[in-house]
Amino acid sequence: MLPILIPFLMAILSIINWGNRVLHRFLALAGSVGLLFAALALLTTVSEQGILSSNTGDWPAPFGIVLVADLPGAIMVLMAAIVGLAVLVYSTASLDEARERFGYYPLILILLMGMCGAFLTGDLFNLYVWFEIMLIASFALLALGGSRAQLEGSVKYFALNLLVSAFFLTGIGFLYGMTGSLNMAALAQALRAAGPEQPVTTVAIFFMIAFGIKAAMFPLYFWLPASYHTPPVAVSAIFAGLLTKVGVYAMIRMFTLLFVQDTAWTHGLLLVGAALTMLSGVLGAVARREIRRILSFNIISHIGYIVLGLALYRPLALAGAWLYLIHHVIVMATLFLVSGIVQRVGGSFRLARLGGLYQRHPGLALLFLLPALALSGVPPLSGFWPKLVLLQAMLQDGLWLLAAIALLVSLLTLFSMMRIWVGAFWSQAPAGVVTPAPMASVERRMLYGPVLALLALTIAISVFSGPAFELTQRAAEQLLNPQQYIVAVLGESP
Amino acid sequence: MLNAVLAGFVLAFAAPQVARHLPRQAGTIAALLPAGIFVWLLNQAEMALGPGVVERWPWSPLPGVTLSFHLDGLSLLMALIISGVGALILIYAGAYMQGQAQAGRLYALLLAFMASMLGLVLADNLIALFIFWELTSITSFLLIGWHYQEERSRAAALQALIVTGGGGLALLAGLVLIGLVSGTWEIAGLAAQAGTLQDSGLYLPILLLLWLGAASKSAQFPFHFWLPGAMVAPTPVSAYLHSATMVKAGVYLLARLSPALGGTQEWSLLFMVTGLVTLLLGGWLSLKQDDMKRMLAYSTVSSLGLLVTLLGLGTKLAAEAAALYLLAHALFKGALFMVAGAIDHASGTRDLRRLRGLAGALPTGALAAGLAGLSMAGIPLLAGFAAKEFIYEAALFSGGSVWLLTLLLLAGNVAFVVVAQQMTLRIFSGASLRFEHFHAPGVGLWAGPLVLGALGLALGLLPEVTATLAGAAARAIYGAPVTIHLFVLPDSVTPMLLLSALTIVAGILLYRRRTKLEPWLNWLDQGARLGPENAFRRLVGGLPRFAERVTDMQQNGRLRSYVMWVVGAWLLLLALTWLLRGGPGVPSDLLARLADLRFHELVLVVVILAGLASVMQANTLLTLIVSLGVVGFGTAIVFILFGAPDLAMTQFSIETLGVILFVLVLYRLPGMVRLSPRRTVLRDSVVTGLAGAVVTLMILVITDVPLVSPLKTWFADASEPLGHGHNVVNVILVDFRGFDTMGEITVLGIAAIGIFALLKLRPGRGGESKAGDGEGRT
Amino acid sequence: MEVALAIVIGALYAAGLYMMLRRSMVKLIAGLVLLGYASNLLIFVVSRLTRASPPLVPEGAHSVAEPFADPVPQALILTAIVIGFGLQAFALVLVRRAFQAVNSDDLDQVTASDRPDLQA
Amino acid sequence: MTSIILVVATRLIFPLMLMFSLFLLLRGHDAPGGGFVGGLMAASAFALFAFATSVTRARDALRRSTFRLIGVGLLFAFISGLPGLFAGSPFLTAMWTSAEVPVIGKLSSVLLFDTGVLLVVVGVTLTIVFAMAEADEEEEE
Repeated sequence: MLPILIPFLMAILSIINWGNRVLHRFLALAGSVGLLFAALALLTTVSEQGILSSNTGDWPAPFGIVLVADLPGAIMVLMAAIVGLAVLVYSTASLDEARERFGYYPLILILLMGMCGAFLTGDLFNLYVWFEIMLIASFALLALGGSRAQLEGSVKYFALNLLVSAFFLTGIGFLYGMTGSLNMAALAQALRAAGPEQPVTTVAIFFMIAFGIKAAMFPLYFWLPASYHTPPVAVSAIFAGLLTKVGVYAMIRMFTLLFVQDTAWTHGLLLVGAALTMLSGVLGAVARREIRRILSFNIISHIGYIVLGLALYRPLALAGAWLYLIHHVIVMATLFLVSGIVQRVGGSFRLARLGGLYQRHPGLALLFLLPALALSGVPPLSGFWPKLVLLQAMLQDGLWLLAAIALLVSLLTLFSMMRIWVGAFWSQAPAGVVTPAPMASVERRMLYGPVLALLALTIAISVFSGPAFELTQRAAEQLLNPQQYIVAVLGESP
Repeated sequence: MLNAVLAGFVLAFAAPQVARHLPRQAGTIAALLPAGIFVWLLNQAEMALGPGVVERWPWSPLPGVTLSFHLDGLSLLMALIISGVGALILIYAGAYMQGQAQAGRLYALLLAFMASMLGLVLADNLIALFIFWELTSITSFLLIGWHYQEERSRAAALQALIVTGGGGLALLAGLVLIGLVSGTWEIAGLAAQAGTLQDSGLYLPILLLLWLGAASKSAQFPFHFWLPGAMVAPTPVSAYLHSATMVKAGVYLLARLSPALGGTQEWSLLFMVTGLVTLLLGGWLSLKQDDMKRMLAYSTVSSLGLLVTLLGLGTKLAAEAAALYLLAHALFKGALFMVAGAIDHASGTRDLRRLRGLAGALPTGALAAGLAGLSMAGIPLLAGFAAKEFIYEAALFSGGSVWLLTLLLLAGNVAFVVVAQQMTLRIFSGASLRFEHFHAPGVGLWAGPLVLGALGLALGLLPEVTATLAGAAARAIYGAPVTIHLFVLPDSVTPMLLLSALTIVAGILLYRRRTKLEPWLNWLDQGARLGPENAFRRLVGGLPRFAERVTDMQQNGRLRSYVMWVVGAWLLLLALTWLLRGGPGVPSDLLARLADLRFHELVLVVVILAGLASVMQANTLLTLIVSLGVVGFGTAIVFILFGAPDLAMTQFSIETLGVILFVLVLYRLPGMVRLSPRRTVLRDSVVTGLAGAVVTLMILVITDVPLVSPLKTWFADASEPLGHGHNVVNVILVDFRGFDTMGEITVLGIAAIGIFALLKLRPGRGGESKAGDGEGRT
Repeated sequence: MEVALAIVIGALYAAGLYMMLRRSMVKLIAGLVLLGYASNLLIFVVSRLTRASPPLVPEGAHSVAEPFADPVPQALILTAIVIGFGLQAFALVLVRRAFQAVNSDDLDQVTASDRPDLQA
Repeated sequence: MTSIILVVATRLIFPLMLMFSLFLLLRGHDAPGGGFVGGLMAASAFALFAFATSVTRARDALRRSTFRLIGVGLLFAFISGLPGLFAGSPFLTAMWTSAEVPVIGKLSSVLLFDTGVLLVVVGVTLTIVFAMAEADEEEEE
């Protein structure tokens, strides 16, 4: 409960005190620190006591709206809290005054709240509401500033995402029409008992499309590279780290809890989708020559990996997927934040206009190199472990072609990231590029601090991949044994 | 052993600091670590040569992953080379980089590389080995790109990374397969599983993946080209990574896995062919080079080919020869590289055509080069001689096409002799040249090559030591006890001795007439060197262009094409599902269900449909808004008719507000033009029509069965007693599902903020212009 | 009536998607509005229609007498309508601003953020 | 542009609309109506006022910034959920007082919630309308 309420309260207070920049900052930071603690507490509790559920309004479960915290959800809440805090700290140094005055901080807080809600809700329609909250907050953040590129990106973003809303609502309608339920646990039971006259698999396709768009799968991802590179970097970072992950999260939820009637078919489709997503995403990354665009496409290709883990639909693969999720949230956010610093000290995002940063900013070079290598899955950094696990799962299943694609994508990711390295860090800056003013020490601390913290986390996951994997393994178990979830929500009854 | 490896990484971070405070001594200080490791290894030698030293660290519950180390004869040999040459290289680098600002970074990278390489040869776990393997690729990438200001360096670094990195990934797949098939992830346990592995249907795939990994790393044909390219790195790097250590990783891997995977026909064929092609190609191409470093690089490629050939052969003699040659090669090639670097440092050129008669100016260099060159040529008393004897012996007793093999090996070895002469006679003898800025290098630059050269001699003179060291390594390669019998000078004339002599004579003759070879070599060069390299360049150069074309085609910026993708994907998935998994069934009694339609309802339906048609046809804003309004109000009336007054009320008020907003916001926009050609309109109509039909069908199918909603009755019963309200819908909204409503008003609030900001915050207005242009602000 | 409404909903979907496939930004919004109607109506119809009374508990009674309309979809639709309204209002303003920035209603002109090669 | 008739009519209708809005809110629990529709009604009143006079005067009549309305509305909704939380039940557990207040009926956290809804709706609608009207004015300049 708290992870939702804390950012909500802070956002409300910010809105009441509209226009007070300093207070907004303070409230946002307080909110995200609070969120972090709440998330940590939640994860420990869930880890120790098992799945928790809370009925809002004290109305019994399948009637009221129930909030459920299981390990997968609690882990994601923690991720949201971590990235949220890092981005907010970064924002205080990087954001222009105008955006701060026009509600940037409450928007971020609402976005975080929406995510936590989506991670924790146990009610399908409520999930829709959280999605819309995130959606409207991200619209506003995306368009905030009103430059042409932002507006253009936003148009595509909203068009395709409103399409999601329509698909999602339609799917909810169908499910209610079939079962008379909205509670996910109850739905899970009802759908398992559903007779052949119920077109469950067809409905599953509706959800697959809806969350496929959200998660940026092929061929539904086009809104992402059109928009993610347009807002301020702090916003891009939180989008890149978290927003698409909510789509993946929802997809995994749906296809482990609700739609498991015909896994050979539905998960087979997901498998093909994942492979195509990986390939087309990484090709985009190779094609682009602007840091944030390259990163945007790399989000897509790596979403493919995560969906792959779901599609393989076995404990090892899902554990790998969840580990990948954790790793990717952190690393992507780090890379976007780093790209912001690169732009700050180098004056541009475009490789053609950057250069010489290796010489002038060796520290920054390291800050880029490590997450870039982690993203590419270079051992022993955090990206390697889930990749190894997924590779094992694929090879165990004899999916040779898929394994080959996954490895190829990994290589091409490395290639695309090293193009940034070569272009921005190694090569010499083109003539006529004006070096921006040096940073004040406060600014430096606020920019580098979050990056360092996230990087430290990456390294921690790299070194202590063991405990992290154990955690995700337990998360995967919970996902694959929905009975636990159902019992936690509905009690021991039938 | 973990400590030794970790120490390298940790000290790597300290190196730049040391270099900042003690710029002159930093290299030597950094050399203390590898020197220390070297001494420690010698200490462990007795154990290593006997039962071996094992160290296991529980690390991770990930399947297959432990951090375990195993020091046996083979890894001891490699580790000694890595740490010993490493120490000399760091001293050398200290002198080489004297006065350069970023020297500290070089020491750091060298130390990190050394640690990775040590880890690689000590690791006993397949995954741990792979981790270190990739680390060497990364450090190598950074070292090759040392002169990053130059385009050439950057390209070479990227090339090496892609080739070795790609090979590495193939290797990973291979290693995982080995682990899965054999059920063990510890290398020491693999040999016992040799039968399982070789009988498995996956044996060949494993072998091929392994081949990709090893061949790319050890610069075997057709991946050899990255190694000469890597010569853009500073010479200490070339000497260390690209001759003595890293390029041996592939060879080491084959040696390591040969007890488990070797001994089959597939193995021999694959690696002997690869090795022989590489041996000849590298050897003969080395003759063509004018740049000392490139010549040595090609020669290294050739030597690696030789090693791979021997490992492919897989006999006991071959294992012995491989171990001996591994050792000898590391010594002489490292020394020669360092000599080349020192000369470059002194004279400013590495061009063989411009170097002559340096013996007078650089007597120490001449001595070091001489020792190394003699060893390389396989002259008695030096380590290289014994190695060559064993190579020929292995060939002669190989069984199979003995003469062909011997002939090919001879041809390869002749090239070594020529290179040895180039590096000694050609540059040191004769009348001395004058250089403008010649400055004799100091002791730091000579210590390394001299020690290595001398070691080559010492090992030749101390056959017992060499035999013990190489024998233990050969045992690990062969997988069974091996004892090598070595000698300082042969006491009888054997076929091997004759072959050695023949090699030397042929080499000398060839050296004298090398100009005659030019046309031949050019042909070979174009065919073989440029072939794979060009293919690679075209691939890597073409890839972004290809990717761009594909990406631009999809990501074309046109929203309608994106929407089309979505709708298309959706319909495709549905079609596939229905075809392959059975459709949703056909609703029954449609006519009967249609019959209950009342007249006023029919009118309503017709009005809504008419409104829709009008929306689709609209070409002025007013028509559009009015028609939309008709549809909206029509919907509201449906709500009234079917018992939902609350909904109707909300729909009416929202509709009204919506129309007002529409007018307010959009009245300035120009009228819409019909932009799409008829064909597009038709296509879109068909596709969207299908989509609509799907939805209609689904509704009919689902409503075909009666619904028993537990929620409906519960809410109806609970609303008054528990919710204190008579309007069930409202009670649900504010109480039973109040959480949703809270979310709903949050959405509204945020929408207001967003709209406000959109309207009020614009780039270029007042002090807000910073938020402008596509580049944005951080 | 279910059958007739099912056809209406199908038509709403078709029209909504069709409008989204046009090149005009205004039509895009119209398409989204139609899809909104469509999904609301769909929820309503799919949870079974009844011409019976609204779900109001009569004064003095403790429960609604059958037959009555299912209150659950009504509550959902109410929420969805309001949320949809918020999003549409935002979208409207966004389109207006985009129109001002691009100076055209033609969506095919709104490509600069996707195709770097088309960027000045 | 502002016609006298509109101004006069607004004067008369404005309070009526506000009253009606309150009525909708209060009866919402038992009959069709509720905070949302009530809020729209109140917002329309102010919007009408703005058209009849000017945005500035409408803002004055409102006496609060529209954002404050949104914020306070959300806060009401939030606070209405707290009592339950303190009483050891989950968030948003409804609390009813036994005291019967004339016109309003029983006081409850649910009413507070619905009032929050009303305030948010008023705030949102007016934020949009005002901002739009002001943007128009600016663009016309």
